[in-house]
Amino acid sequence: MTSISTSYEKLKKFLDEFISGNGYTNIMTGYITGELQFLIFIIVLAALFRMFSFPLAIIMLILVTALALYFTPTIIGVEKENSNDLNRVLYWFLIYFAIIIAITLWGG
Amino acid sequence: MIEVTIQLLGFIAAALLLIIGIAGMVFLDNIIKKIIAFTLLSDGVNILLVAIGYIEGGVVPILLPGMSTVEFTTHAALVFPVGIVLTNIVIGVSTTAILVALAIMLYRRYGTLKASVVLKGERR
Amino acid sequence: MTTIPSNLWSIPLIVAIPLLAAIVVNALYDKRAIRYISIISALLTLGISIISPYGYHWFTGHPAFDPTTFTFTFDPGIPGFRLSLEFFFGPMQQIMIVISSLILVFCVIMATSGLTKHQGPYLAMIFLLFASAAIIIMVNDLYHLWIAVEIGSLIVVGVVVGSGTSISHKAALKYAYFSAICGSGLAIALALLLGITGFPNVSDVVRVINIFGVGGMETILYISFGFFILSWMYAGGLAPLHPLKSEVYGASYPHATAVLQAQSKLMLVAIGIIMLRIFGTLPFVKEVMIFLSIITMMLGVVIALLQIDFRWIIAYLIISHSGLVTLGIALGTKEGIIGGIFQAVNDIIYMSVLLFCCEALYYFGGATSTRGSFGIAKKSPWLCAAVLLGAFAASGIPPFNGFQSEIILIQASINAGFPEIAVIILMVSVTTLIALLRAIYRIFLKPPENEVAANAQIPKSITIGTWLFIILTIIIGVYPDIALRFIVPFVEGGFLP
Amino acid sequence: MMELSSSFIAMGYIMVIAITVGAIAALLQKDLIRAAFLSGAESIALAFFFQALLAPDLGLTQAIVGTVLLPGIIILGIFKTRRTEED
Repeated sequence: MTSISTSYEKLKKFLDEFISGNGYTNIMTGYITGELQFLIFIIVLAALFRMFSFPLAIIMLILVTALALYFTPTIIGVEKENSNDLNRVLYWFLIYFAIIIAITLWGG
Repeated sequence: MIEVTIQLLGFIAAALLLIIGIAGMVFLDNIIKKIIAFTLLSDGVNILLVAIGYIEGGVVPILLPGMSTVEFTTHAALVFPVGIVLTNIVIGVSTTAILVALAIMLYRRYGTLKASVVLKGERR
Repeated sequence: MTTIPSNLWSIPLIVAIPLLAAIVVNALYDKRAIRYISIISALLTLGISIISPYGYHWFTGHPAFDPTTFTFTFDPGIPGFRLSLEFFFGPMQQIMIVISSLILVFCVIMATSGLTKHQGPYLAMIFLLFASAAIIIMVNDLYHLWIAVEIGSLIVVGVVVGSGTSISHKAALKYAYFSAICGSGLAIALALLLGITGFPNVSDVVRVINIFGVGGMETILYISFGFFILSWMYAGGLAPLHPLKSEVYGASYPHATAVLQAQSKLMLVAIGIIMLRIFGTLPFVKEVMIFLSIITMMLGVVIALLQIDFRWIIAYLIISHSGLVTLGIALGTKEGIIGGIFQAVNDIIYMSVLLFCCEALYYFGGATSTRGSFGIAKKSPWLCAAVLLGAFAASGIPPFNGFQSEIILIQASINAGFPEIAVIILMVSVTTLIALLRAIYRIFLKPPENEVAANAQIPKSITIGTWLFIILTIIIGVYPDIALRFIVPFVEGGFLP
Repeated sequence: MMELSSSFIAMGYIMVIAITVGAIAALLQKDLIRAAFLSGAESIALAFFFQALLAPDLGLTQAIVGTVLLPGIIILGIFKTRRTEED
């Protein structure tokens, strides 16, 4: 986990790149909106964990907020993960099959 | 110790074929190889379905002359999986044909059959 | 209560007319007559689905077995075990099929009015796509469910290939590849359910599970659910398999995408309700479905913000809004299911408006990129008005239909005890507006920098289609009962009358 | 009866081994035509297995489709593209 000063530096660097114009392409508004939306989505999603247990949800919320702020800008990673590369989709697919096999073995 | 029956062997063959097929589809790079792996996967599903319908000591589900209805209904293997599998074989053939046709089209454009080159994600 | 017809004449016709049209159109290949034949058969399908009564049709014609009296019966009112393959045409099925055949009519007219040349096989694919959608919404047995999913995905591949660029070939190959895996998975799920219960009919499966229990077979039921979810994800384009479906939407012609998205919404509703009926009593099932739909909404709308092409923005928004549809079904309450199905109807309508406007942009030389600015508002102000109204409808602004279904969904999620989901739905609708307006501003409203075709003639069919669907959005938005009176009886009646 | 079922099981073992070996060998070939033929051989074993699992009609269908039609389609594709796998 990072201290406040380094996360401040990260945020400043991120903003500087936006302002100086060599951060992203010509659709900066889309990127900034997407970034903010994604962070808030993740935080709300973490809050939804109270469906399983309430204390776990609070821990999740704090953890996810800290991690999301640490890893900003996350949108680049999101975009990369959402590429339509066959191998990337197959990766999710393999994880899914692993879950099904795990259920099988766990249930006996 | 589990008693070995032909049904259990069917399940084992199905599991092996499913694992080999999935592994081939995911890890092999050549598109034609991926298609062959798909036919193996489809075979695995077929044999799983037929093995579920198998009855130990049963008979082929065809009403032969001289067989009473009660004997037939208690001993015949399930017919419904056979219907599914027959459809699955036909669908498998058509899927394979479509996949091969698309592979030919993409080969003409890109000059290679490597999935990691042809089917790479693009930044839009 | 009036008697329900047990061998309805219209169900085979709704399936058979598109199939016959596909065969005829494919055989004619390049003749002019295919235009008239295809339009007439699309209109016939629309008419039959409007005037048809409600009822069952049993293929293979075997009667039901009544376990209480040990007799065979054709009466649908008796909860017996069906031995044949069952189709049901009810109010929900009616509104879904009417809306999608309306889209089919306009899609066929647009496809034949001159973008491509060899359109016989292409039109055949579109008809088969509609047929698979109609089958899957009416189906009540697992065998036809699986057939429709398999055939439907192969046909999607065919439609995408019809667009004929290299990116659509790639999208088609990927989709076909996954259809192979996921179709096999659905077959396994079906086989496991068959092994547990011994019946292919969905109502019988539900009845057997409710009466006799699963008796230590929960694990097998969970595995079956896992494979069902897999086919749900890929047939409807849910996360994390959504890149496949969004690529399919973006790579095909917009008029074909209109039918494609209608088909995948119908698939989502049909498979979702069947899953809810079979597995709804198991723990963790609804939670898994809710998480899937929330992640789909979120990723779809965020990725839509990053796109630089109007087609791809719409493609990802369709993904995101199918998350809304599944959310309603996944909540599992009556209100939620009403909201989900209503959202599916509204979604099909307003996305068609946007897609038809996108099709019109092709007549300005394909000016769909947000990199340039084309100033199309000056050349065609009515098109600009239409796309703005479509964007407002998509983002749930009050006089339009998106608002009505989203308010039901929000209320349902609050009543189910998840206010966070309500927040997410609101954010999705706002972000939809941002993503669309960004593209609309660049393409339509900004003063032109790039040259486009000076006086392009938009075909009348596109204009009529767009405005007809806009009027539909407003009518349903003002009087939601028009659509709700089809959907509510379906849900209140315990899914089947 | 006992004799028959035990010989069936022995056949089943052979078929499982044949299917597995055929499948793995088909996927490990560098020469794609050989891979297509090996998948056909795997299909023959599968057809016999269907016979043992009380589905003789499926055995016939699988024998025709799996050994003639599918390898035929794949070989057609290989002739239109290239025969060996590139590195």
